[in-house]
Amino acid sequence: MVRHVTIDPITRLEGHGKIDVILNDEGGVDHAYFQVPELRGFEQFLVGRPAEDAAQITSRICGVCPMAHHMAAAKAMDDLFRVECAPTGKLIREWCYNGFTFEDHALHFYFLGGPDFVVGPTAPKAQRNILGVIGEVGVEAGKKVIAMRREVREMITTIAGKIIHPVFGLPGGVARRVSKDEQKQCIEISEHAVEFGLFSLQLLRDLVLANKQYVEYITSEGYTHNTYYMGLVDENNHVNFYDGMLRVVDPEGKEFAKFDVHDYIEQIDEHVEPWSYIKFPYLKQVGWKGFEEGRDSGVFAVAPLARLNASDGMSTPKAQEAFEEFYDTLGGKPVHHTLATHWARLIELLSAAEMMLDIAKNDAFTGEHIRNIPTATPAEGMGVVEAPRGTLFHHYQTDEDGIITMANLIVATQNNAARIAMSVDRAARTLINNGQVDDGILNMVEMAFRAYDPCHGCATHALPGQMPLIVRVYDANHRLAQEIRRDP
Amino acid sequence: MPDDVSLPIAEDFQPRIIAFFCNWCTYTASDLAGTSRMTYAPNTRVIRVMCSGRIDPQFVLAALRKGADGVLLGGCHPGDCHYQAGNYKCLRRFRLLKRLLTQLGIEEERVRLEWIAASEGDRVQKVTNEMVEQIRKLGPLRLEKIPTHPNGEAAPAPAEPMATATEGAVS
Amino acid sequence: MIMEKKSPQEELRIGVYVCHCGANIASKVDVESTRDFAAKLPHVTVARDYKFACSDPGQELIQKDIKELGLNRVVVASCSPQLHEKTFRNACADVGLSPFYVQMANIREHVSWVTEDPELATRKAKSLVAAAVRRLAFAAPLETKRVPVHPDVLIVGGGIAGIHASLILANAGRKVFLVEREPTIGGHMAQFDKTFPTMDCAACILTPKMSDVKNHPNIMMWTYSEVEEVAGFTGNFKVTVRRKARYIKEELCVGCNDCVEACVLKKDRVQVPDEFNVGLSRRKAVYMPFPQSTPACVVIDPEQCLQLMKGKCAQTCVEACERAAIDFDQSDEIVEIDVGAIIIATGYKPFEARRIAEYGYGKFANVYTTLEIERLVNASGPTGGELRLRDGTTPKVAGVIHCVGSRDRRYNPYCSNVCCMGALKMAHLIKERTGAEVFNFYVDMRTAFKGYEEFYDQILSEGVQFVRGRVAEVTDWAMTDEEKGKLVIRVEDTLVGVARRIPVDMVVLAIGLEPQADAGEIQRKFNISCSNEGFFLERHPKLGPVSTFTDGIFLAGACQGPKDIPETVAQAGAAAAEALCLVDKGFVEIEPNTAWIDEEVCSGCKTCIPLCPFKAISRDEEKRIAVINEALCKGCGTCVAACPSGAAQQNLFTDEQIYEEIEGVLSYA
Amino acid sequence: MSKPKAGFYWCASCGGCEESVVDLAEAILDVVDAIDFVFFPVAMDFKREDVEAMEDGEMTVCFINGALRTSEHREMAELLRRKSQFLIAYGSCSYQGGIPGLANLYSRSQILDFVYGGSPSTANPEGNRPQPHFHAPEGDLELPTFDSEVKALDQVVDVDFYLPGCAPPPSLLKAAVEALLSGELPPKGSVLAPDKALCEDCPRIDSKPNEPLISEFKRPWEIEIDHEKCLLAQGLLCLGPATRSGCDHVCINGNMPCTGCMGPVSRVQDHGSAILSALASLIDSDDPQKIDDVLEGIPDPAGTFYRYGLPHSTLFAKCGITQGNGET
Repeated sequence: MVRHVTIDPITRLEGHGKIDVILNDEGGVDHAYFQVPELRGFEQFLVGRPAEDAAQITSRICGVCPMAHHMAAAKAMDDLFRVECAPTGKLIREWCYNGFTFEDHALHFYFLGGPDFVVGPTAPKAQRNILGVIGEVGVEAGKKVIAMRREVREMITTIAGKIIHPVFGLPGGVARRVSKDEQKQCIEISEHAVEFGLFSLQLLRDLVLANKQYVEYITSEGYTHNTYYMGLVDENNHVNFYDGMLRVVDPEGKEFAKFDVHDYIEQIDEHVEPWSYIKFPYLKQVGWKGFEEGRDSGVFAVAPLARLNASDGMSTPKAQEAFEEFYDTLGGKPVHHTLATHWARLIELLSAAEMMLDIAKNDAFTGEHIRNIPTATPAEGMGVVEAPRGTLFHHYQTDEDGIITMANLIVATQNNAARIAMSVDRAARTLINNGQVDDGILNMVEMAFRAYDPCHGCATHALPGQMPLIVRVYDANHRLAQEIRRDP
Repeated sequence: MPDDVSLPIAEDFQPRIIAFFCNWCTYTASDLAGTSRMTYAPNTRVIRVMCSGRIDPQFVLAALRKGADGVLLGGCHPGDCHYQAGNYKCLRRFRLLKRLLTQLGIEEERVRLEWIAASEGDRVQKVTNEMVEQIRKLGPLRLEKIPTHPNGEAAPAPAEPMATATEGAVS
Repeated sequence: MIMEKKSPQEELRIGVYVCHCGANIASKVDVESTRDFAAKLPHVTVARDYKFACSDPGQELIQKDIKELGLNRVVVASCSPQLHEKTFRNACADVGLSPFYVQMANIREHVSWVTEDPELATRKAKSLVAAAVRRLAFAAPLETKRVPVHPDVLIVGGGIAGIHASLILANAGRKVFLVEREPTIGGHMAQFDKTFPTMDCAACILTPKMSDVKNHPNIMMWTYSEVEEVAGFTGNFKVTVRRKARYIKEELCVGCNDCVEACVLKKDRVQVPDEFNVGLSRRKAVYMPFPQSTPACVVIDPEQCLQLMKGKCAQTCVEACERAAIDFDQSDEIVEIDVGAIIIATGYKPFEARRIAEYGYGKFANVYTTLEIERLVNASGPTGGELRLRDGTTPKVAGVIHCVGSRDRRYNPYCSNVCCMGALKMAHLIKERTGAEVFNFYVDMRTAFKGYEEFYDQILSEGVQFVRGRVAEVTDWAMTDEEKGKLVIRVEDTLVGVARRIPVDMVVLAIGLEPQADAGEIQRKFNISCSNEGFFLERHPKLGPVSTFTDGIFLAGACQGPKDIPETVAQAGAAAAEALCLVDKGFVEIEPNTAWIDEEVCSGCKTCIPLCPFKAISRDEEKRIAVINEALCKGCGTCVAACPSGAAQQNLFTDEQIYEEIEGVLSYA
Repeated sequence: MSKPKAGFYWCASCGGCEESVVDLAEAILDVVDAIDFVFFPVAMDFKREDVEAMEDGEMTVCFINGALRTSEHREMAELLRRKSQFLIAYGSCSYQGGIPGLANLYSRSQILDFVYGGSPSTANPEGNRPQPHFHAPEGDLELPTFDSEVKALDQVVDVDFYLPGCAPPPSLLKAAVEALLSGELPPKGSVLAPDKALCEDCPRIDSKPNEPLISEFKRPWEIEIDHEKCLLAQGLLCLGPATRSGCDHVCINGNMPCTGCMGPVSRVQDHGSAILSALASLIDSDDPQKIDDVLEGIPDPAGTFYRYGLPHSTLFAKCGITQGNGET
């Protein structure tokens, strides 16, 4: 009798995850454990480094969202050296940041999470990738995706120094000015980006929303959790990726808390489990009640779906329309269906594109004064941004020379860890019965967390490493009874 | 190579010290120590360079990596360099190298810079004996044993929370 | 990444020769086991030990192996390369092996002579041999560079050493610059009255040589001048000389001394002690050091001259000078000269007798130094040659104390070499001039050279009394009536074994010789070395007595150590010969240890450019990389160690060679 | 005829190296035409079994990025070594240990103590620590453990070529692939990038004085950084003089100094001490005190000079098949 199912490791996410499904004697799921098996200790070896290097060192936590870490650190540096970011510097940061959010969301939709929908969850494995997507949407559209990302990333490279591990962020602003010519290019690219955003949403409508089966997945119990949601919002409680206040809404969608990054310690604690390297953040004011949903459990979610749930809308018109369409279709706020995250992501993608355009058109974008030189003695600084995968906290303490003495990072996927664990458990319970385990089911289990676009590289500040999915089924005596591949 | 290819490191530990001496002052001084029959500890191995300015920090690290327990740099007194200023370049590098080594947890005494003039055979004797004694106290340099705090003092051997065979302190 | 090691093409055949150096090495280092160890090292074709590798048979042995065994590399484990590297390089070159395929392992100076434990000594020797063998793998057959030599010679110091050396070189047709800081040449010898052992008059033998110097067409005699700075290297020195303002037009002055007569500084107390007469007389602001001064030209002391100090003076001297030679507007002149060789003959400083308080010099009027007596007995001296006490009376009893400041741990541990003979000369002169009874107080009588012992005998026969014992004290505290008004010399007569008190009228201190006060400064300027007591260090006590560690710079006279006149003159001759053979050869062979830039690797980062003290590195704007001017490079290797690309390399000291050496010594430490 | 087979695997990497492949953009389609990717976890669902099933040397080339710290990394490295004719260390981590290699400055216990204890946001009253073996009520759970230190690839398996950069410039990847396809390969052990330091093609080299003496080191936030002038000449710690070029000096274009991700040129054994020597030699003082004052401007020599290469540094290098320290 099958007792123990291992999915190790999970593919097409940045980072390393592991799922253990343990069955009971009836073949039902006893518990599915979602494990993250690595740790790198960035926080430790940041100690002794000059504070300004944190922006470049922490970006190496994740090569997929280096900009998020770079920017969170840069904002923490502003705070640390008690210097306002120069307005032009802020615009330059924001253009790059929205550009990054845009292309990263595109990466996930078309390369990582998308295939499940665009190609189909049970499609042959050789097609469940970008090439499959291209096959589905046509080479022209495929090239369009690639070209779009290239354009944005090349532009960011020019402005930020590098796209993979940027260098431009400094306390008080950025290192490099934007020329008038570059501004023109930025405007052009931003315009393409907006079109691309609309194109992608249309693609979603045509290929996913039009497909009854997929919509069922999205709304099915297996992919639904009533939890708290957190995200950055601007002064109008609209979604903002770069800056703002942190807003938390309860499972009914009512504002539960709104706080400044400096209060994160009051709001968030990290719970430790002996079976995973990842720590599980929860709302301190509610408390840790285990992997439970509902308003009495401190478990909360971040990332696109959460950001939409935690906000009152988008700050840009086209995205706002999409926002409304989203909630109308799915029955109002908040939406608890994990798989709706993919849709939310495309709405953010469009919003990011629109913001890029606004910024690029701003005359101050090419200003001379890009950075304020700090004069204060550094001591402690915190910074927060909305990484594509959710809220990202950087917190540093230094000596008077600005040498780091303490670094604490709470990263996007980590904030989702508890909910991901629950999703996986729930998906497994729903999908696996009588010990019947097959690849299709397992991929759908995987979809449960892939929706979060989890980055365990980030989450554990660990060393991501990917392996094909293998399922090992153990009998009652833990002897390997059967090995299943996720083959068609 | 013969079988007795390396010093027994044991109760009577013989430190291995590589000395880079400049041709004009310090090397000559150690020749003078010889002609004056000043006996001193047999633990140094002198490598002659024309000027202390030729001493590349890479040599120092290589020596330590290859098994030296200490490295002694010798040059002409400030102002006396046969090449006018090579010894100052050596000094500049040494000051920075020191900072690096300290940060990496290598004890101060293991790398030393001395100005020794051609006539100071006795200083070669004194400095060598001194250094050998200091390093004898420190014991052999085991690079594997060096995890460090940024401030440089060696980290305490960690009580590993995760009991697995392979674990040890990081170095 | 791993550095690619360019291993030599041809198969290595290394011969290792372990030298016994008689017992010098063999008594500590087990040469046989070292030989056997070497024999087992990779690429070693043959390993031998030999009694004296540097001997002809030793060298022939090596040459034979090169020819018969086809050796292409040679390791000689013997003494310091400073000593015999050239010897073995030449030996190999003679049989067609590149001299730079020879590697020395210094197992004498660095091992056998400094190590107590034979077992550890052998260990050390082996590791040095191992290193030498490994290093050779990366040796290259370099070309020795030849650099033309400037034919002129600079001689620093116009004492008898400098004078003699100048004349030899000038007579050999070389142009000589003789730089003397005093207003006249002659040095200490000019102050002497007589010279031992022959007692011929110092002036009589010296002044002719002085005027020869003055008149020699090949000699530029620059008195009242000092070397400011020395740049360059053997064969091509650039020397900056400061010619101090004399305030006299040297070419016009004939030394008539009318100006001296005319100088307004009349009264003794406004005049200053006369240096030449060691303060026994006084001189005016304008003066001629002594009658035979060379050049015969007065000088004005700016510290004394009212005109120069206060800007107002009757300027009687100017009136007095018919040749209008006086020029108050003169100022120091800086001259730059190029020379191929330099001889340093800066002499010595007499021991300061005041330092030994118990001898009462400076406290008791009638305690003199030998130098003072020289002046007092000299016909042109302050008393016109009359030897009188300060009160004008003639001494009846005199005591001459030897070893004053010499062979005395409190002052100078060394023997000043000349004082014994000098003291005997004193005894003789005092007796001769005053008929006084003379006691000589000596520790050991050192009269080791030609005619010296005979001179000692002569003095003995003249009835001078010799008391063996170091004088404890000179005191005016009389214990008996006969001691009243006298100076009492307290001494233990070690021959008789009794303490004695000897009352005398005059005490003469035979003061020793010390390095010049500014010897350290000279050492720095010329980049040579000093021995511990501060005299300049010769390259080798036996084989290089007049050479220094800086090629092209030689030593003559007492600046290298206490010497009397005969020895000084001999050494001056030797130094002149060495300098002559350098400049006559016309070129110097430069050790080809110069640095070069690997164009393939240099990024043109400019790091090396400011590091070169010889401005040998510049940027090739075409290739946008650094280039080293080999002619200017002196081979210090500073740029090599600083190059962040490893593009700069130094011949004979490549990175590979040094890494091999490091691994070599550690492979068997 | 069949296309050459290739693999692209990540050990302990941040994913940036994968992104750098994606950044081939349109060119990636040509690459996919020319090469048959038989193992590429980030993009495709092929499995370890598929690799194990291959003949030894069946893959023409395999690119491995990321440093190595777990037994799993080592196993995969060894497996892929066996299965490929050419093994290429891809990216700074695989080449020299990379930024995660800075962890070698600390012991694992120091790391764990902070993460699960010291961190201000951690609530861990029970003092829980992740356990390699955990007995959950429903059954046993396993976590992999990892090595005491971070290693570079050539400290575990034999490496044919190195492709440096954090992340490697797509242009170099493209060139490498072309070289592999054409078979025109440099000697084994070569770094597939220009063998000259960054100053070579630095757009600011002409603004660097011919005598670039240093009287003060500045930290980038302390000054207005001139957009044209040599950064070293502005007092910023730029590792360009000691760091391999080939990165199109993107950081310099971003008006920030080079931090050395491309590693040293081939004649340099130890990147950190090479730049150390160059910079220190240029300090414009002979007075020990003044020299020290200038050096205060380099608060973190180890983290600065060995930012990407601590595990590969002369002092910290771990013995392996190839030691990057001239030990051959």
